[in-house]
Amino acid sequence: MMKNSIKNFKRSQSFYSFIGLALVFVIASLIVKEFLTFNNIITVLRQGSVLLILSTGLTAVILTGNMDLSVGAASGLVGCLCAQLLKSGVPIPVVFVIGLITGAIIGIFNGFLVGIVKLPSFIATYGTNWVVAGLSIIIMNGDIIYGLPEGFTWLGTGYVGPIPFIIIVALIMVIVAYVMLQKTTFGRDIYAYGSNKDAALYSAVPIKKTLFSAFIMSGVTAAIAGILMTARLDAADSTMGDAYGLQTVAAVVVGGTSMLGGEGGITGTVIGAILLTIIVNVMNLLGITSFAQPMVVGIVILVMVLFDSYSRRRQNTTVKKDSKKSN
Amino acid sequence: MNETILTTRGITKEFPGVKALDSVDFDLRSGEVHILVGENGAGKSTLAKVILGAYVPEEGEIYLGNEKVSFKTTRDALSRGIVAVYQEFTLIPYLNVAQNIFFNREPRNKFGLIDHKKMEEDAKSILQSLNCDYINVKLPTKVLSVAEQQMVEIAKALSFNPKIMVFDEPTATLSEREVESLFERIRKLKESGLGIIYVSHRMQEFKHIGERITVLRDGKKIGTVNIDDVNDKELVNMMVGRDISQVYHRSENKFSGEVLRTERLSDKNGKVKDVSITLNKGEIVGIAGLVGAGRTELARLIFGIDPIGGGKLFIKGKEIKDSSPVKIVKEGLGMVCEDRKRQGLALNDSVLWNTMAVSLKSFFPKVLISRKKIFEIATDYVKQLRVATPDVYRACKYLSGGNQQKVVLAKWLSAKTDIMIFDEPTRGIDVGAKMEIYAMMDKLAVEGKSILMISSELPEVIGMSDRIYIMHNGRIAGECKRGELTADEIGSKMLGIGGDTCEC
Amino acid sequence: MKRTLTMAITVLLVVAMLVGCGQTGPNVNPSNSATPSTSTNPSGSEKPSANDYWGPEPALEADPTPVAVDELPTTGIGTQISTDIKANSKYKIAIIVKNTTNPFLLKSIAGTQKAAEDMGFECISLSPARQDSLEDQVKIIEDAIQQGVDGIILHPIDSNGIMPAIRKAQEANIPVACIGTPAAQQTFLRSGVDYTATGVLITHAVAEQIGKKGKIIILEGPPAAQNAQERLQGIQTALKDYPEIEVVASQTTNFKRTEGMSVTENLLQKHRDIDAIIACNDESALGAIQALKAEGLDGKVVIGSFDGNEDGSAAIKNGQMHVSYNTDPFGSTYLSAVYIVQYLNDGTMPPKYFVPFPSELQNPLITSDNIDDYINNIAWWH
Amino acid sequence: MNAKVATNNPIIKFIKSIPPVVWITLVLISVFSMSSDRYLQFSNFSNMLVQSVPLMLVAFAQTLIVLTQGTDLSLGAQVSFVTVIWIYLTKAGVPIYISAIVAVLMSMCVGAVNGLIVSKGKIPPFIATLGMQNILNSISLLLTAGASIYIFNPLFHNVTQAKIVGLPLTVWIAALMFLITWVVLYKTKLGAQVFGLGGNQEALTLAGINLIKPSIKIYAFAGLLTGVSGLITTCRLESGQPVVGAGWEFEAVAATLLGGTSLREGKGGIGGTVFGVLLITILKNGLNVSGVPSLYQNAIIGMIILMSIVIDALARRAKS
Repeated sequence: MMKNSIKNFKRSQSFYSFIGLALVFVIASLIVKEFLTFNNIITVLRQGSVLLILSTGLTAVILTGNMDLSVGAASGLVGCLCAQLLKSGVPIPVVFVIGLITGAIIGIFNGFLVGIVKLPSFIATYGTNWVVAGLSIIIMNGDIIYGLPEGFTWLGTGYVGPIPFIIIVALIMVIVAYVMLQKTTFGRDIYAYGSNKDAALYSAVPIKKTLFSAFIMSGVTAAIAGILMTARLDAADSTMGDAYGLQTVAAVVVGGTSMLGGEGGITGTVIGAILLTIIVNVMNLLGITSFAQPMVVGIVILVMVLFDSYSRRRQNTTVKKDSKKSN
Repeated sequence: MNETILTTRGITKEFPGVKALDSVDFDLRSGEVHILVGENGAGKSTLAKVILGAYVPEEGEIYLGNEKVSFKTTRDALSRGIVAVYQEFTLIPYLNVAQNIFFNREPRNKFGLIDHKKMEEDAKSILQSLNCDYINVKLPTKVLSVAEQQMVEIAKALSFNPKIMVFDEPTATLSEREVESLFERIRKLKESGLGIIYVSHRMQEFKHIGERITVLRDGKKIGTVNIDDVNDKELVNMMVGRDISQVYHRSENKFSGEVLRTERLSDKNGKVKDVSITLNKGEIVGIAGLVGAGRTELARLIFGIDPIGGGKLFIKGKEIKDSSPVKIVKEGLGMVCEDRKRQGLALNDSVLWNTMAVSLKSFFPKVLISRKKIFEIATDYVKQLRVATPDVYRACKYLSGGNQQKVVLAKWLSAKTDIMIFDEPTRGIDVGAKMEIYAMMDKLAVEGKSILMISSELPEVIGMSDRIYIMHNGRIAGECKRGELTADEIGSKMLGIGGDTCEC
Repeated sequence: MKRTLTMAITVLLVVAMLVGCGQTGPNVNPSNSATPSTSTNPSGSEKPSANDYWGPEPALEADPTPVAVDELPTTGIGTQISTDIKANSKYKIAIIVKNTTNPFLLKSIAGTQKAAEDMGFECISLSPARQDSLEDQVKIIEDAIQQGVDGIILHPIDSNGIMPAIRKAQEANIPVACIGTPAAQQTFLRSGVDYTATGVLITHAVAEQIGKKGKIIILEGPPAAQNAQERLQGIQTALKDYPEIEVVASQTTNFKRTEGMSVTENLLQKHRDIDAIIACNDESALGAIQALKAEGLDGKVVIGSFDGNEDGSAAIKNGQMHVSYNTDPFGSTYLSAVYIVQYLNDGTMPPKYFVPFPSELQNPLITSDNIDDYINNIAWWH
Repeated sequence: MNAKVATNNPIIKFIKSIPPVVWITLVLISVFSMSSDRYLQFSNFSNMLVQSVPLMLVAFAQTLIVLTQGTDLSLGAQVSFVTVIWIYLTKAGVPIYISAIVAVLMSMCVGAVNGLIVSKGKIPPFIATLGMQNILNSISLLLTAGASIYIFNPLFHNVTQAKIVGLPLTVWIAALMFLITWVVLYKTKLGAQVFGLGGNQEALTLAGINLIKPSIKIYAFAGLLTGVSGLITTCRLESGQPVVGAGWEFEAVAATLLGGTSLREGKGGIGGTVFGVLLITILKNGLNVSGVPSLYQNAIIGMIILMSIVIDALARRAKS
């Protein structure tokens, strides 16, 4: 069984992303001496947490062959909403529940546009992104909120032993998402939907429910990310989630999850998210000018995806070869 | 007339580890239809592709007349007048008929821009020569029927002024009437002196159209025979290489109790009208009809894909309302659907997950799944059905049609549904696999499962069914027990002609 | 083949360009002499036209002799600003900002609205739908001209890029007052701060605090945001006076707290021994404070920043931040509105092109010394 | 042919054939005209036309790409890139017209590289162009050191102020680019290939057509359109702006979709895109002119565009 899972891992796309990550890791530790310190690793993980959490939910959506461009804005909206509620004295647990419900509602809205109205998810979620970002501006009234209750900010800044709590949350989210996608029938429904929606329908997969669940999962993880982001910053402003939108997509795709759906998974996403975080960390440590940073990120995205596409094709031809053999 | 226009000598094509073609000789005369048959993987498509220039053989020569040629690409072959009509349509949905026929070879006007007028006129004249002038050349091909699209595809091939045409399974998606009109056109083409290579699985087609048959097996040529000199059984022997005493074997079986009943069932689009049928335990019921008669729509209606428009549906005596596949499968009904590649399988996904697609929830009612157990279950079914795959992790797209269909069967067997709808269960698969599927159906019936089989291949319906409903234009046009009606009688009912006015 | 050739040529051109990039300079600004002279006032009305102030020379330098406080038509600063002047008729004045996600800009709007209440004119507030989009801001100005506004108070996204739109306003005889970032050429009025100057001032304050030597980190604003670039320039200029101060890192934080935090976290891995951080706005500084707190370094690093916003003030009060700069958006727009109303009433021009906002005429630096007074009496964010 | 569907009344038939985007645009215009008496003036419409030109050209480019079943996220960055390159080269002493041509050529090269990566590398266009967007952003920022760059040249002013037969020159340029795009799309081999790439890629492969060449050409042509858009933007802003085009690519997708081009199957054309862009421009202009507080504008614009897309989708479904 162990051998089998190693073989499976090698076969999966995340294997190549893993090699990419390992390569970047080795290079980083060679050229930046501060990279491989406990503190820095913790820093990288801490910074990657929000991206990681966002990507777990998005992975579910992309696995169905859809796209969710609204995750960044959704996390921003939930963060803003929570901050406003906390400011007006609503107790923390209630705020959590409202935040998660808001995330779920955004997910349901996306699911409705994609599953019922049948808009292409790309444009539907972009529309949602636009509206949700607009709502954050309205909620915040353009302001920035500071000074949230300590019990709340501890989520973002607190430690359990030497490990920041936020990393633990991210880890839990990753495990939950992994189990959901890989070890449950629900996860298989998502893969089935993404591999071939019609076949899923004919195989009695509840396809609407699956699609909605994927978007809700994405909405809820965005909500959790939003809450943690706000807690970590001890502040909320209406644009704080914007930058995460496309970055999250990049993390998932760099991790080897196919944009056509049905292929990939959480393992790759974790690798992708950490890879992107490490690159920014290393560039900061090296003092690379901020103007050049997008270029490096862009090149890394292109190289990883090109490599992924190449390896996929190579795998296809080798499999074709042995299936000829077996005939 | 009738001189040999194409000859291949000793064509050998190797893929790593396998000889796809082993020293194959083949010849084609002008004005003949030469049929190429063989099981999947026998090399017939490979041979066609070598002739079309898509594959370059390792050994062997191709002669056009007396001239030796070697094709490196399809363009080389095209320039020598060899064109293909593919099974999967190569039309572009939102370009019109004329644009599709002259795609990438559009006539230009003096400004170097596309001359739409000339293009449309040329397209019209080609369609006219095919007796298809009812097709409007200005319509996007998306809105045409499948048969019309096929004609456009042939017109496109003809626009190259070919000497040799290769048809690769052209009838797979056509109804019987459409097949007939296609054959009429092929005959016309043949008369005009074209040489035609026709790759097909369907044995009953050959007689209508072909002159000679070349049978391939395992990359080797078994023989070329005149069509009139050989009967079905001999042909099957040549293809499969073993003696098959009976293609359609049915065991003695008793039926008991009704498991499925529809009462005046209709859909919302008027494709299915007032259909009342019953299915008993242990029974195989065939539904015969032309493509477009509403058979597949009926299946979709019963399976809960489309909403019920009127009438009632009972499964095991229980009325089903607001049906959905999820609900229907819970009631124990499964469906092997018509379009294996689009609806039956997730081609990119592995044999394992395709096998488990329906049954996962019944094996793991507690949500969490165990990979080890899944592996065991899937491997078990793969072995049981003799699916030819090195392991269950192989993606389905790499399997042959017959093996893919076996995976679809495995999916429903593992789900242990006791009522099955089989929609065109043997379409596009080779004889060997076909017989295995028939045997499986028989076994299921003996085990007390019930099967509703939809097919446009009459011999199959007649050979396998205990009872047959004949559908025409969305309605049930007739019903008969096993052996009650002849193929011709059923055929005329399918066409909407009453049994008494049968034109035999 | 042809395409390959085209590509090759273009690649050559790119190379040529990159080589040429080393030698730019001779004709940096070939334009000044050629500027068309449109400064005449064709209408010939008795009141001086706003166009008169649009001269050929870009007037970006701050006037060395500021307008005295008692010469201003207003009294007080921050939210306490007021005036006696009333509008003669219901003028329509537009306040056009860069985005609606920044408290600073919202207070700019609030300042204008207060002025509208006090003086009796109609205030409309506009902002690009796409945050910080220059193209959208230009469209908004064009739309405002269509709408027939009488005056525009503008927070330009970019000095140069905004000029064509400003010129259109001037052609329509609409006075344009720029806050903060000035337009490339002189307009009716410029108020707010000289960002370069604020950069210099804050840097001096920080340098003094760390004893004119040590290691510092600069947290830059968004690339391509002009005000951020000007602040950075100011900081860099001032640092030339302190040869013993070493800038160990200078990275963008996009004016955002999140990024201020993550960038600082990263940099602290390498540079734990820094003495000061200069952040280009309070938000990024607050992010940096969060990061320092997490590393247990808060209070040990001198932090200088800009804006004097609410949270920033709190940080100064509890000793986490050393100095910030009161940019008073509220007072700046209020003052601009007063000058525009004066002009619309009777053609009175502002005494100078650049009239800094009132607080700069007092002490704009906020430190622990004056923080209570600032929070209680002066702050623009109340 | 379609005797059953065709109504006898040609007027009703005509009205039915008008896509929803036109109706929505007309509704918006009538709503906004109520809020301000200056709205319905010719000058305001001329103003809106001028404002819509840069996005219009980007939207034409996006339409072409969408027809091939892709989306180009680098289009906005290409616009910024062109504005920067033009000013940068001119500043470096290259004659202004030549630098303009070079800038457009470079944007075409960027497009060609996109096309190459997408077709040869077989990467989803979304992610390939996302990478390119990042790279172009960096180049623009590095060349300008993060600020805008500026030269004085009367050309800019002349371009934006010139009028031909009452309409601004830039509007005529847009019309010309529309015509060129239309000819390319419907009158050349490349156009047929665009529909081919979007409709049935396998068909192209089977027909022995190399997918790489047409992809490169299409993306390069998109680069030409964004290049011209960049030039016009430069003239409008009289400066090189390293981030000016940020987000245009998405608005262009919205406009394309509003115009009836399908993201899925290579269906549609650039005619509708014109209305898609006008809708967005009219919406933004109208909210400004009618004085809706800017705080609410973002959400309102997003909502109306999303609603328009939903209405359009539903109307189309009802039709078929």
